[in-house]
Amino acid sequence: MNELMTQAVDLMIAGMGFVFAFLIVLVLATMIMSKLLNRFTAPEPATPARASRAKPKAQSSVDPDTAEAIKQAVAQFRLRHKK
Amino acid sequence: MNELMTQAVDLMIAGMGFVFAFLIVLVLATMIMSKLLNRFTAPEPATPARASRAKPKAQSSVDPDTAEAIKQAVAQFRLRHKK
Amino acid sequence: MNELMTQAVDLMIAGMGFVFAFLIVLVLATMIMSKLLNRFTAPEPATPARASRAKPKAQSSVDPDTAEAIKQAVAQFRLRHKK
Amino acid sequence: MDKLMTLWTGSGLFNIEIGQAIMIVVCLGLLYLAIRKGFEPLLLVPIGFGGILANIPEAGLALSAAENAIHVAKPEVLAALAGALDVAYQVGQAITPDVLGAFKSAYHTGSSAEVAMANNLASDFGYGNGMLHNFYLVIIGSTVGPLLIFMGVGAMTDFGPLLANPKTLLLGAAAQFGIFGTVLGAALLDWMGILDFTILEAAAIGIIGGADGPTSIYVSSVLAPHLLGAIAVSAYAYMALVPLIQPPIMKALTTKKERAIKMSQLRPVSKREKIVFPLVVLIAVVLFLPDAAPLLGMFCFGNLMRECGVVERLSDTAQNALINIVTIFLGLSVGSKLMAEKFLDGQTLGILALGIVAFGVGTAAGVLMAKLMNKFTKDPINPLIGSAGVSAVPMAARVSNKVGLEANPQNFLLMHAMGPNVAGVIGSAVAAGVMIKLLS
Amino acid sequence: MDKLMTLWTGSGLFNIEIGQAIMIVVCLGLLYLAIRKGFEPLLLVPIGFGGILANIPEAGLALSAAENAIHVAKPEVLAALAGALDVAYQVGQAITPDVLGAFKSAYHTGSSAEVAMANNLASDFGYGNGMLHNFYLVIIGSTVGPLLIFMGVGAMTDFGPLLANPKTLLLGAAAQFGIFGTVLGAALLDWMGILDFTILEAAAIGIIGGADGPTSIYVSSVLAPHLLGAIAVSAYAYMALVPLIQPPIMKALTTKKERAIKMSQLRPVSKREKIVFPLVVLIAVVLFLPDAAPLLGMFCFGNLMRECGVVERLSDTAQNALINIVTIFLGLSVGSKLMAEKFLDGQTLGILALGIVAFGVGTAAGVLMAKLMNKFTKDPINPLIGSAGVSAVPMAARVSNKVGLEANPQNFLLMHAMGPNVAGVIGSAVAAGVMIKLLS
Amino acid sequence: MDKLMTLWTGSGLFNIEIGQAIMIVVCLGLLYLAIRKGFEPLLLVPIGFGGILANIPEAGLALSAAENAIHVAKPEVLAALAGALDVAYQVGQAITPDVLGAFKSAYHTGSSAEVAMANNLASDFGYGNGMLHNFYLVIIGSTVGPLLIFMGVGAMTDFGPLLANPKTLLLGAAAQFGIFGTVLGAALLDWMGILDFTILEAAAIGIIGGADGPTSIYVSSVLAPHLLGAIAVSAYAYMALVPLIQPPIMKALTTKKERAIKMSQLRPVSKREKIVFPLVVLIAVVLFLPDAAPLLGMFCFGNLMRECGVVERLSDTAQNALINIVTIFLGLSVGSKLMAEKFLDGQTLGILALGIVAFGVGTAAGVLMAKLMNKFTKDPINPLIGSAGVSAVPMAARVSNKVGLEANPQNFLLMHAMGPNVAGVIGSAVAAGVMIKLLS
Ligand code: NA
Ligand code: NA
Ligand code: NA
Repeated sequence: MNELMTQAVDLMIAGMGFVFAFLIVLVLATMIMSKLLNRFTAPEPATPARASRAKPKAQSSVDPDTAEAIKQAVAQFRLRHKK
Repeated sequence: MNELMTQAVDLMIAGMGFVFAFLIVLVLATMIMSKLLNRFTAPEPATPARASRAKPKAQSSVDPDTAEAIKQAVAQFRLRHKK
Repeated sequence: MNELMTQAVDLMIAGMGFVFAFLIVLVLATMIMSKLLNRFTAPEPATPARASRAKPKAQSSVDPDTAEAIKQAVAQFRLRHKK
Repeated sequence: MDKLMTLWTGSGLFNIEIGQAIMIVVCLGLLYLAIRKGFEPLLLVPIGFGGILANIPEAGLALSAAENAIHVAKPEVLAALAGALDVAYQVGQAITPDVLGAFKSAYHTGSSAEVAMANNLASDFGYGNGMLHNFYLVIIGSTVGPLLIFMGVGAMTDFGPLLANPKTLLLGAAAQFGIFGTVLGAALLDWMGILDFTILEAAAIGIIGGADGPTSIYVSSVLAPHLLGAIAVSAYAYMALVPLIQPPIMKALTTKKERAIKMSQLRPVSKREKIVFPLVVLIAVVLFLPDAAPLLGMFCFGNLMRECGVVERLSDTAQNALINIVTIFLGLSVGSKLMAEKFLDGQTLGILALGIVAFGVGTAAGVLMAKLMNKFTKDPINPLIGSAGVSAVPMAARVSNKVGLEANPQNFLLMHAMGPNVAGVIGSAVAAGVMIKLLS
Repeated sequence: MDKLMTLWTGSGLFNIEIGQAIMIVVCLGLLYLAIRKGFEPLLLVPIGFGGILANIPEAGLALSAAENAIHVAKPEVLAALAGALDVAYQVGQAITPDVLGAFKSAYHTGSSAEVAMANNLASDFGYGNGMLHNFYLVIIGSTVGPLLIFMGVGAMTDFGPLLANPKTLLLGAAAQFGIFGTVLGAALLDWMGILDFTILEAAAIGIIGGADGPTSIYVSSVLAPHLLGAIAVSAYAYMALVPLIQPPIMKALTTKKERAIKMSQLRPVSKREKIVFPLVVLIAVVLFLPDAAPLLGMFCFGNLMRECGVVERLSDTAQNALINIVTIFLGLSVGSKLMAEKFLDGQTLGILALGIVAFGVGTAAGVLMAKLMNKFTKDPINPLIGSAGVSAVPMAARVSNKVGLEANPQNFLLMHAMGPNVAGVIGSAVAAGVMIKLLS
Repeated sequence: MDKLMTLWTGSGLFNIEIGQAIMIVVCLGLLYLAIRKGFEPLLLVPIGFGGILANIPEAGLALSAAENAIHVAKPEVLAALAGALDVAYQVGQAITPDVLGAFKSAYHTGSSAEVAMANNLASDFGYGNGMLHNFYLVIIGSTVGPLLIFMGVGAMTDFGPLLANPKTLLLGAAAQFGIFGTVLGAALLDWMGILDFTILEAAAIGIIGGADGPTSIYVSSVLAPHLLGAIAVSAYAYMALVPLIQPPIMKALTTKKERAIKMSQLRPVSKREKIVFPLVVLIAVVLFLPDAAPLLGMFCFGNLMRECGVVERLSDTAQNALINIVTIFLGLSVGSKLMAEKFLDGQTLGILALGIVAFGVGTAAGVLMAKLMNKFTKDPINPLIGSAGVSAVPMAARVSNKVGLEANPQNFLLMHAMGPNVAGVIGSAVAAGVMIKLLS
């Protein structure tokens, strides 16, 4: 083996060792965090959080009046569609 | 009083004096401007200006055809709703 | 004529000559390209390309469900409108 | 094994200093306030996160190439830097903290040419500017960041209420007493021997009383960059606390009857007046205070784009994409000034203490000015709108409205308070211009 | 009192020069034209505003650190600069206008290294680059601004009409006669002793005839940066005036019968052709005119992003956020070249006079070329679409359409005119490349 | 005639070298793959286009001012540069390729100060930095580009699936074997005398196995900038080929029964956990690997902006306008490294060959790790999700899902595979930090 091979092997050992060590620590830290958060804080609905974030976009391009009118139209339509 | 105190007092006198002077000038200039503009130019409806600016957004994401169709649907709906 | 005039005349001759030469080459290249593309590739509807590009905008601000509902409402409306 | 040793001796756990640990906790606290308590999150989230990044041991994200090289302190690199920075050091000499201190102070007091040469040398040895250091140089060092934020704020500002009642500009003037009063306060602390400040530092601290983020950052970056972190954090934190700070002062200085004063409805303002107003402000700046030109010029430019109605595209971008991009970098850059050695200092406590004084004095001055004006004008002014003159847009105007509603449930002051509120922005930019003119 | 005196002697009113006052009025006029008359507002609002900022007395927003230091003219600072710029000056020597002139000219003719050293020294004495100066360096000095605008324009351009009828590229070639004819016009003015121009200045003025904003700014920033302000203002103003300038010329050179010619409908163009076309243009640039590579390369890149259909995100950004951000800074940077001492000059009047000649000659050449082509092709060409070859997208195409409708209410020329219209953009970018190649 | 001659001798057709022609064809091929085959078009369209621009003969778009001056090789300019770069050359001496080679190598090995001086001199003679060279310096040279992309990716990443099953982080660790295995492969090629690599080059090539674009660009810009073009192209191309590369390996290492394993449904994850997680990662970085701080710090910052829910504006901008702008410039900058003389080289072939090995090894390691974990945990893990640990988000997770469906049509693995998929991003950023720490 030449010097480059030695260096590469060294790098692999140190690198994979460290990557695993780091991610194992992260697994543990994450588990502890989840446990602590779910124990010490009030329960909270998990999904709405995401949904509510997605909707109120900064630049809604349909103005509120139109949107409301559309919603009513759609509701009306659905009502009829059901019948 | 040490030198810093003197400097601070000086700065306060010059600063507050200038801020007031500047803003008094601005009050007068603004009043004169409003008077001139409202006297020498044709009257103009004040509110529509803002409204018109808000609507024609650069990136309307509903294409015009769809929009028109929706508007017609909504109008139709309202007509019925009234009855 | 002073030197600047000479330079300007030279620049005009070289410039207009080159601009025409370049654009004539471009005319020919474009024609050849169009011919090759239209001969060796399967025919493709020309207009939808543009239309399809306009629609799937990155940030459609109407969420898909609403959009579908609207489309149905509009279709329903058109159906009635026809009658 | 050798390599694992390198990783361990280069790790944060091995190198962390107590100050860094404290600062990381402080920054986590800032994030908590921003996210859970809603303290000006647009700035405090990036500032808090940037503060953590700046305090990562050995990462040197907030340091220049030369500072990073000095921190690592290889003898041959120090020898090269010694030449550039004119420090007495020879290879072989023991590298004591004193020696490193000499390098650091030579770097900070060096001329532009020396600093450039030191950084060039450090980069030849493989050291680079930290990411946050680059952000700071480009966004704050060049002053472009706060100015672009100001342009965006201008593009979001409606001067309608101010134009309907221009007298309220004077409330925005009075509230600047908070700025200069705080300068006096800092001088007092210095005189009493509690803390040491220079006049530049005192002025930079005073600007907290302007209750306006970009103005605070701009002024402190010009007058006292080493205090920028503490000043910006203080300014944004107290702006978020305006609903707690202002009401007691407002109530203490007014009678219930005064607080219940109903103001006459604002006249409609034409589009033309709104277009011409930023130009009037600009001309006033041209004639009277060129040193306020960067701040007020960009502010007026943003407002003209908004009102002129023919450059919608640009106005939209100034209010959205551009201001958001700049906010991200500005926040991280401010965070880079939250390094332990610069922040954990008696001065920071002084700045936090003086900051709340600044807000209080400005609030009081605005209210008192409104009471004074009431003696001279026929249209009654509710003194509660005076407190909005500190700026803290739009929080302070909402506070005026809320306190007004408590006294009289029919008394809607919001639009009336928007006049002094935006006047306060102009007022503190003028005060900033005066301080820069007289001191720098 | 002392401090109030400092404020007064530093105020604009105390220091304003007549030239600055005139320029501020001129810039207010530009804003009026942009806002009330709709003269290319996206550029002229920022340019006009930037022009006012550049002329604020004592603010030095458009000056470099060294220029600001020379303006203030403290003896010790001048002494330091004298060493860097190799000017004969000693502390104690009277500071006459001549001395300051010597410093200024040494600065402007100095080597990069001298200029850098002078700016470093000035910054050590506390002077900084003005905000607009920084914008100019980054956006125009690096040439990145006009190129990004060109990329955005490419992303907004539909080459469909051109691809349906590639012959119309020749109309875009002919209209470039406006460019070179104007160079000749400038040489003529020089020969007649009315004004002095170098060939570089004449060429930069000629580019106004390209009727294309970013190309004009790019070329004049390379060939004659000191004329950039006047050239850009002239180009944008006349582009806005195209509906007034072109119709009389078009009518004078055509008969009513010619104007009423109906053109056959354009064939549909496939998506594939649109994708490959920008690459064809790029390859032609590679083979024949590398000096047009920056301009046409970015233009083709923008168009490829638009047409390829797989990078919507990037195309959207190039057409919106990015081009808007660059437009704001580009406009302010151009405005920085509207400083009185550089703008109030006989050359500016010459540039304005030659600019309208450029548009007229280009229009005429396009129309005549169309008439000539009509003699050789079987599909008739309405000569009115020739005038669209000057570019001024899309105004010139609309003018063709309007004049055509006047002659024959059923004659819709808009789509046919879009071909030569975008060809004119390519044509003037090629002309720009030729001039840069031959002259710089 | 003289001028037409200048145009001809300056044309691409006259000057093109065979290497440039080949590279243009290669880049057209990249564009074809990106546009017609959907190979990571967001990056490969700008990279391919930038590659064509970089190979335009005589345009010098990817060269610095000094390199352009050396290419033109005017005797008086070379004489000036000889002084700055310490090359033995005198006016009058024949300008052989050897002489130019000496200048080029002196420029590339020169100190920062020498390089700056050479560029200053070249600009005094009228040469400028090419457009792409400037883009490269600002976007990649400063490392800001990849970091901002990483921030945007963080703002687009949902760590929900990972938080629901944190063990899958280990799959993201195992897949990094692709990185270090490839370093070994490169060393092997060197040992066998097939190609020459340094350890820095081998490490930079290894990072292709991270299957993550911005990480690859970041690491290679730090460790081996001259290989950046080939490494980035290789990384993006193989990421697009993941649906072809991975399935055979996945099937070879698993039984049909293993592939049909159904995993239990993921538990819901609270918003709070999602907010705190990026801070947990950041603290781990602080404590253990400061050298990963730039990459993982920006990634966590983006994710915190996304999840905290109070800075929508900033998160939206980070995910859209900002990342798009940076992507355009980053792609063009990477393209600037596709110059013929740097790219057409045996090393490039080696990089392409090693790149596919990297993906294969990473895939295999992930699958085997999953099988190993299955022996120790009670909740069964489908080994197919192991391959998603290489990152290549979200392509690799989709591949896991697809192969899983083939074995069992009711077996939806997509959400389960997203966990290791984003873990792979963290894993390769950690590996990047380790390599930078140990080697630079
Ligand atoms: Na204020
Ligand atoms: Na043109
Ligand atoms: Na990875």
